[in-house]
Amino acid sequence: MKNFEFENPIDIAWCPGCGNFSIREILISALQELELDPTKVVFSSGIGQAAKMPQYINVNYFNGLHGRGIPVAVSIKAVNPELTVIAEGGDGDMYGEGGNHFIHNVRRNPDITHIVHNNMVYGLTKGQASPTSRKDFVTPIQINGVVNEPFNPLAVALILGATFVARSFSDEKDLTKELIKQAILHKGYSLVDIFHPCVSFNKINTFAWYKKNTYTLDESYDSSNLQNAMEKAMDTEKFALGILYKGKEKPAFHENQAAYKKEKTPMVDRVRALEKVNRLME
Amino acid sequence: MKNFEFENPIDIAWCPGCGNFSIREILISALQELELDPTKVVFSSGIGQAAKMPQYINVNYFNGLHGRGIPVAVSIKAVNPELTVIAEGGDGDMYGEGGNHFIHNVRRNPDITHIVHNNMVYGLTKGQASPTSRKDFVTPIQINGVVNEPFNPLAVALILGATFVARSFSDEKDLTKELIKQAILHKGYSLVDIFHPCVSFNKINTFAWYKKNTYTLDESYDSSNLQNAMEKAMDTEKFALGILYKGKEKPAFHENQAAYKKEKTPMVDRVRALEKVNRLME
Amino acid sequence: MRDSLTIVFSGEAGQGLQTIEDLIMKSAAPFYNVFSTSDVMSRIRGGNNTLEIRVSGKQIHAFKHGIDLLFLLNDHAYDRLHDRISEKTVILGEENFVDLDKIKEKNAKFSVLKMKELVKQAGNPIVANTILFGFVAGILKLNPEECRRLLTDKFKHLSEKIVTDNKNAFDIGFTEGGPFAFSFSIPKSDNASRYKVLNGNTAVGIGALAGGCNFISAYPMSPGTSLLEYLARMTEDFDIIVEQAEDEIAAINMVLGAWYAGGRGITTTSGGGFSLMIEGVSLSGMTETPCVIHVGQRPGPATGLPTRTEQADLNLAIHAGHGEFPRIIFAPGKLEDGVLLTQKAFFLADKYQVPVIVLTDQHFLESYGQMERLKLDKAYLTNQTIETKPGYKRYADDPTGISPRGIPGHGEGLVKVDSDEHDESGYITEDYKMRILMHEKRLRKKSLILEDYTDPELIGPKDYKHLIVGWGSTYGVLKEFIESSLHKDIAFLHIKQVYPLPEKLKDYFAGVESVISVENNSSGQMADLLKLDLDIPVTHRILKYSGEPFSIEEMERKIKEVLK
Amino acid sequence: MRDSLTIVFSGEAGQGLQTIEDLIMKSAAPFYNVFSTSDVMSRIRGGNNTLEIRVSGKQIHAFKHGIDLLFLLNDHAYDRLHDRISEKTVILGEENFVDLDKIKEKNAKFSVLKMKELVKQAGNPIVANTILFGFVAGILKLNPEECRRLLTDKFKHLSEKIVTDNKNAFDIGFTEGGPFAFSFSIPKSDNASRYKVLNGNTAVGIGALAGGCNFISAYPMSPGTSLLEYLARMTEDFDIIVEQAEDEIAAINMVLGAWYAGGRGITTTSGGGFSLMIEGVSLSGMTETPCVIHVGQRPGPATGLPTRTEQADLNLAIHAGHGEFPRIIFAPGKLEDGVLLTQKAFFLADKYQVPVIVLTDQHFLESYGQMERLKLDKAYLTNQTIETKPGYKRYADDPTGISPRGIPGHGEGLVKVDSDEHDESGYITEDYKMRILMHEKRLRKKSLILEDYTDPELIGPKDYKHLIVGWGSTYGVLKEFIESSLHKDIAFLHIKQVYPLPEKLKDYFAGVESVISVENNSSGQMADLLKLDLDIPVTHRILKYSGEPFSIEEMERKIKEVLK
Ligand SMILES: Cc1ncc(C[n+]2csc(CCOP(=O)(O)OP(=O)(O)O)c2C)c(N)n1
Ligand SMILES: Cc1ncc(C[n+]2csc(CCOP(=O)(O)OP(=O)(O)O)c2C)c(N)n1
Ligand code: SF4
Ligand code: SF4
Ligand SMILES: [Mg+2]
Ligand SMILES: [Mg+2]
Repeated sequence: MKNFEFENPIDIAWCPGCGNFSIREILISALQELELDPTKVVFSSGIGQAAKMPQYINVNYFNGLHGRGIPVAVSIKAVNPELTVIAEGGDGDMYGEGGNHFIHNVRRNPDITHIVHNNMVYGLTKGQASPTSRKDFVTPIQINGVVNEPFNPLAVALILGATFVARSFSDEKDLTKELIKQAILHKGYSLVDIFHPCVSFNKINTFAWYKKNTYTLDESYDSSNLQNAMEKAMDTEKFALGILYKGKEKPAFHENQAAYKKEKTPMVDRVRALEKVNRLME
Repeated sequence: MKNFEFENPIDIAWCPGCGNFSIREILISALQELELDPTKVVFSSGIGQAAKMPQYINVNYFNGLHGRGIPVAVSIKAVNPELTVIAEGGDGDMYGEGGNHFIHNVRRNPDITHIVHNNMVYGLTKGQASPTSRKDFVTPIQINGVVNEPFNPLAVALILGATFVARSFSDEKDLTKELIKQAILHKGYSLVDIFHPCVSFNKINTFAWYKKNTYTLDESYDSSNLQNAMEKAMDTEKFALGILYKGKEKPAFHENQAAYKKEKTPMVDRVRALEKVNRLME
Repeated sequence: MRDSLTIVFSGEAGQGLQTIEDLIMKSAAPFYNVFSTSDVMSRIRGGNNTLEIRVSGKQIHAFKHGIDLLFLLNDHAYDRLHDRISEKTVILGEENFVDLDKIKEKNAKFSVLKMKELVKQAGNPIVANTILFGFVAGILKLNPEECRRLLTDKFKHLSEKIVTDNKNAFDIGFTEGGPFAFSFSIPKSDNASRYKVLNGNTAVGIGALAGGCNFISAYPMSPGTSLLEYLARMTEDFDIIVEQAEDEIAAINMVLGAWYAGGRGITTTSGGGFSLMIEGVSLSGMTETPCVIHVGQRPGPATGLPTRTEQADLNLAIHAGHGEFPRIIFAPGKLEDGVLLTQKAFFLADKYQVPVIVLTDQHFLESYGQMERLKLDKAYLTNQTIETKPGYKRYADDPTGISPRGIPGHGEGLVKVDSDEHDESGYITEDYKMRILMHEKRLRKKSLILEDYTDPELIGPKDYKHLIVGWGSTYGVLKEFIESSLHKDIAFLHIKQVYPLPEKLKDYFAGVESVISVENNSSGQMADLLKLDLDIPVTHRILKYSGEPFSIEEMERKIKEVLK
Repeated sequence: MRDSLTIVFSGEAGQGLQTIEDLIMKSAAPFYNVFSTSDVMSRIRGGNNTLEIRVSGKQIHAFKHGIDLLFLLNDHAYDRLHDRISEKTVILGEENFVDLDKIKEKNAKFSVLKMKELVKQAGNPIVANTILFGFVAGILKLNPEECRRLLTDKFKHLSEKIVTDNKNAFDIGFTEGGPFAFSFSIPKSDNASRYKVLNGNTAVGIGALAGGCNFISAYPMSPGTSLLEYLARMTEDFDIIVEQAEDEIAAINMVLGAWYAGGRGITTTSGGGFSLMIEGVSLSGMTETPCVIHVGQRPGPATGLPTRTEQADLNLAIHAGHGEFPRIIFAPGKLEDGVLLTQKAFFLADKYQVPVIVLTDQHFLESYGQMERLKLDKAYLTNQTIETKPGYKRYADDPTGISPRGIPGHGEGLVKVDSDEHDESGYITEDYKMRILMHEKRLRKKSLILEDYTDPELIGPKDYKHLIVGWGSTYGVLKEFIESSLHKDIAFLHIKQVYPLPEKLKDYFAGVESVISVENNSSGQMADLLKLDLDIPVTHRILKYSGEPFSIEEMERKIKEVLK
């Protein structure tokens, strides 16, 4: 492998056994299989273990602030729609600190793929609860266990009009790869929430736990039906994996901009006529 | 009237004809009818036309920052659960700038009443789109009309586990009063989203528009059923007014705190024993 | 004959003072020098708002406290203005709009203006302001034909009837105003037509367009919102991506994303919103991603006085962001500055890969005045980015501190940008030596930036003994003070690039007897900066923090006090 | 005999250096003076982390560069330490953990420590660190009985077998370490048992409890998180409401709500999170709602070096918030400061109704040392709030600037608080005179606050010619420098309340030949403040911004350089 993979081995700061390694492998294969050109792909990420992903892929990246991966991704795509843009981060990053960007960007429908590594914990900061932590999860802060209702990102995305909503588990490699590929191909905002075990800080939602508490949607599932999707998303007894919903594509954020209605040239390639500006002062 | 009403007439900064006036009247009656003591009621609000409400009621208030009414309300209730706490603001304030607090506090279930004046526009800043603005609404910023999917606060609250979710329209005075009273009586987080016309900046969602596009849920509606509620909340063709959902009360945020598990005395009335602290250094 | 006339309209929010302002400013500008400024409450209807329009035969730039001609638009319009009335004032309004005793106290004149009747006569209730426009046009002896043409242009998109009604209303007002022309006559200006009438907001907007701005993301906040509105209006003609962000944090992060990908973005806000952007400013500093931030100051702390003016966020702008990194701060004083400094902001952000803050205030943004019709410099439009080669290193350790900036998708290299400390390639590093290398590389830009320093403007005699220092919107009042001053030994230095400051600025202060800093804040933030960075001892500070701009009379009085 | 011993353990994240630290510090503290500091990467497993433990017969407080005894825990543990090795160093580890040529270069000694074998001998793979503990206990001739008791306490909640295995492992290590005792023997301390061993985090936590803290809301961020964890552990015993906020903005707003309602709240974060709180700081200033903010600094800008140390956020703390308002900033240097200043922070926040920032850094928070067992002052626990009367005015214009503060539900009055400019009752106002009144009322507190100024600590001779100024965590290294220094004319002034500064501070600098500021930042932020606010000319700045603390050797060298 090359292309999105490095020539030489790299030092990866994740813990041995962490689900992030699988996700990395899968992600690289997905990008290769789509035959994308690394120079035309950009990752935007926040801060966290998950958010270190772009460091470990041979690709353009903007590794910004905790919680702010989405707004950066949205504007990158807007000024240059020829780029494939992926926003990637952890559950704390994307649903906690970044919660407001999550909800409002689903509404905005930017043509980006949103990959969230959901380990139900804050990994990098050593084990506090995340918005997706399940009840009774004990941590150094939540000493008597989590009491807040877990955040349901898929259901929220559906309600706010997302047209591509999927969930996977890092160990389901083929499925995950397929979902990522489809998400990238889908026009508009697409969410891929990926469960993965945090071997260092989450001793409850382990590899075995995910195995036991998830199942893959089969052929008979109709992912074009929003009602079905909502039901699946709301079911937190057993978590469905796969594309929960793939609706009709809507115009993407940048397509709605006046600047792209008349012409498709990326903003970065357009030249401003200064004479026109001078005329404003006549 | 007295009590929550002022002795002398006050100068109110709203526009003549604005729905906020009705809401004020209704709110004051609701508080009176519940026979609450103004010194034991606190409003926490942000910034906006709606958020000026506490100024016009004879009550305690913390009129803080745009978007931050909820976190302030939550901690007021936590340190002194004997107070009745109401967070109040506009659609921009509470769902836009304050969006992250909205979603995460529904999960936290603080025992506060959340009243949102929903005029589908930013009033105080002169007419930009708000998260609840409908598509095609033209403003000085959205010059070709709003394109984002409107935010659906009720559906989001339901999905995140809210146990009291209601909607009203400022002109439905009796209904609104009843909803506010019930919301205050309900333990835990309760949302009352109130439509009202902004006569200065929203020429689309006018008084007549709300009249035409809303209807009141009747006796036959079972508000204890979450499924029903979700359906009503998702229906944005015609907006249902009333209690969409009233579920079983759950422990409130402060009740979940260790400090209140052993005893009920408000935190403000407890005294720290310094000897105990000194002992930490032995 | 007086040299200038100060006309004030006092009414409520919602009574359309902006329409009056627009009509009078546009129609008077070809013949007179004009300046207008408003005092507006943070509400949509009611309360008390005032509009001041000054008309003169020579250049004027400032708020004047004393009123020559006052139009009262309702029965509580007088209350806040009593201080500004003198025996020279003529007050016009319905009989019941004033308490005659109060007016007598000041020996002012009251002249009944039966607006209700005139409006009835005009036959359309919505033309009241046009009558007032006509009235003033009558006093100023403007060409009625031109005025009627202006009305046609303004209203033709509504209906023909509305145009006719307005013209009619204008004529009624013109006739009523005529008799006052004699007592208020002022000389016409011989060069007024050289200028364009606009406000600071539009100036900054034109500057942004001239700087190649093709992206704006902002969250509404007075007085910053108008720039967002201006660029939104320009979207179609100038190809700009315009988005109202969900909050200010999104806004600045979107701007950074836009620059990273090769766009030229700006965000606009006021102090409160800027406070939310501080982490983003630090991100710009660390990743060396350019950005332009427009901060329209208003009185704080917190929500403060949302529609009033202050200059108290200079310190915050200088220190915004955790950690240490260079930045540039411009503070336009005159309308030309609004255009030129904003244009340059984009260029320098790109060139030095730093955040650039354009620091204005409500008074600058919302006052109208006249500006030279500029021809802009094309050089500022050229992107400073490069086409990348394979193995491209975003943070190559260039001796200047500036690593050539590539953008993704343009060239064969990869553009890797990191908010953690990173190595030359943009990978996270925890190596102390690399940290020092990269940190010093970034910090080196602070002095380099000074090569492009925008010189201050010195107004007044070259052989001054006393030097007044100002920045931002105090430009107007200080220029007018100097130009009308009898003290021939006082000059005024207007600092346009307020940060960083070069050593050479010291030359202006050499051998000076006193240095007076004039600022709309309570501590003298510029005075502090001059002391700290340049060892310039400011001997006097004239400060105002009520929310109002300085008036010309107040400035004269305060400077006299200080120098006596 | 040496006076102090510097032992370093080098391994990976996840190899349990914290356990070794805890055991050695606790068991050695009754007999020796001890100090420990870690160098940790921003990752959970792998990489390279080091732990330095210093043991001495007299008080020590600083990071030492030169290593006496180095334990290598893996085959890449040596790489980053080569610089710190000398002919005095003894290195211990498996044979394949080092490149003998490199060690020879430094004339250091290498002694094989067959950990794998010893672990096998102990029969349980998880006790490796206990063997190392035993090894060091052997060298230091600690009482083995006491050490075994410590192990029992630490592991008894797990299982009896684990306790036995650990004791066994300890004995193995103790036997192995014994032979080294002679070459590393140091004098025991005669007063060590007076002290408690703790780190800065715990000190600040105890201070918060002593200040009556009953509310914490924070979002995790290194190195600020540990305070949140500490108070969470104390919830049950001390009645504290503890909540992990959704973001830093929520955190500070929750803290303000808590104080408004009568609680005593704190939030904790680092520079990036603090940047997000800036608007909230301004809100505290405007509404005069007290709040306490703990900022644990780390190297910036942006994400920077998340687990390293810096002191570059003083300027941000001083200027945080749009608009102008008073605040207090404390910077603890020694552990006692951590307790006492944090306690006082709550008291002063309440008394002056201002934001109080406790500014620490990673090095202060995460280093362990010894502290006097303090008896705390009860006065600081008394609430400064009043019982309200009908017609209560929250912002009554008291000449001092302090309006008596009521809380809702306590008394017959209503407590109305506003982020807009307000009148005495707390209603929004747009009256310019009221604005001036209220703004000046708030600003007056700035000088009043100085009545409670916490004096700096002067270390060294009274008749000094040269004065070193430091703040925050440089306390340790500078104190140790002065106490071990041969220059009898140098003293060290540690400023604890870094803002605002009183005039009387100038006395320390009167007639001094040179003033040397020592700071962990690139510009000398304290030096700037001394110049700006007190006209104190700092003649030399010793600055470090690599992310590491100053070492004692480096300090000696740099001060010599500067004074030669
Ligand atoms: C503004 C800000 N707040 C807090 C942090 C500290 N922080 C870094 S990563 C992280 C959470 C990581 O959790 P998650 O996003 O779930 O990622 P994971 O490590 O679990 O993959 C936090 C709180 C930060 N870097 N910036
Ligand atoms: C941090 C910050 N950003 C922006 C603003 C400006 N602002 C004040 S009110 C408002 C929106 C008001 O809209 P909404 O909340 O819907 O209230 P309405 O006026 O419509 O009742 C905005 C953007 C502010 N005060 N603070
Ligand atoms: S801390 Fe958890 S999520 Fe992070 S790398 Fe380790 S195992 Fe993976
Ligand atoms: S602007 Fe709109 S919402 Fe605000 S007071 Fe006026 S009518 Fe009401
Ligand atoms: Mg996580
Ligand atoms: Mg609104």
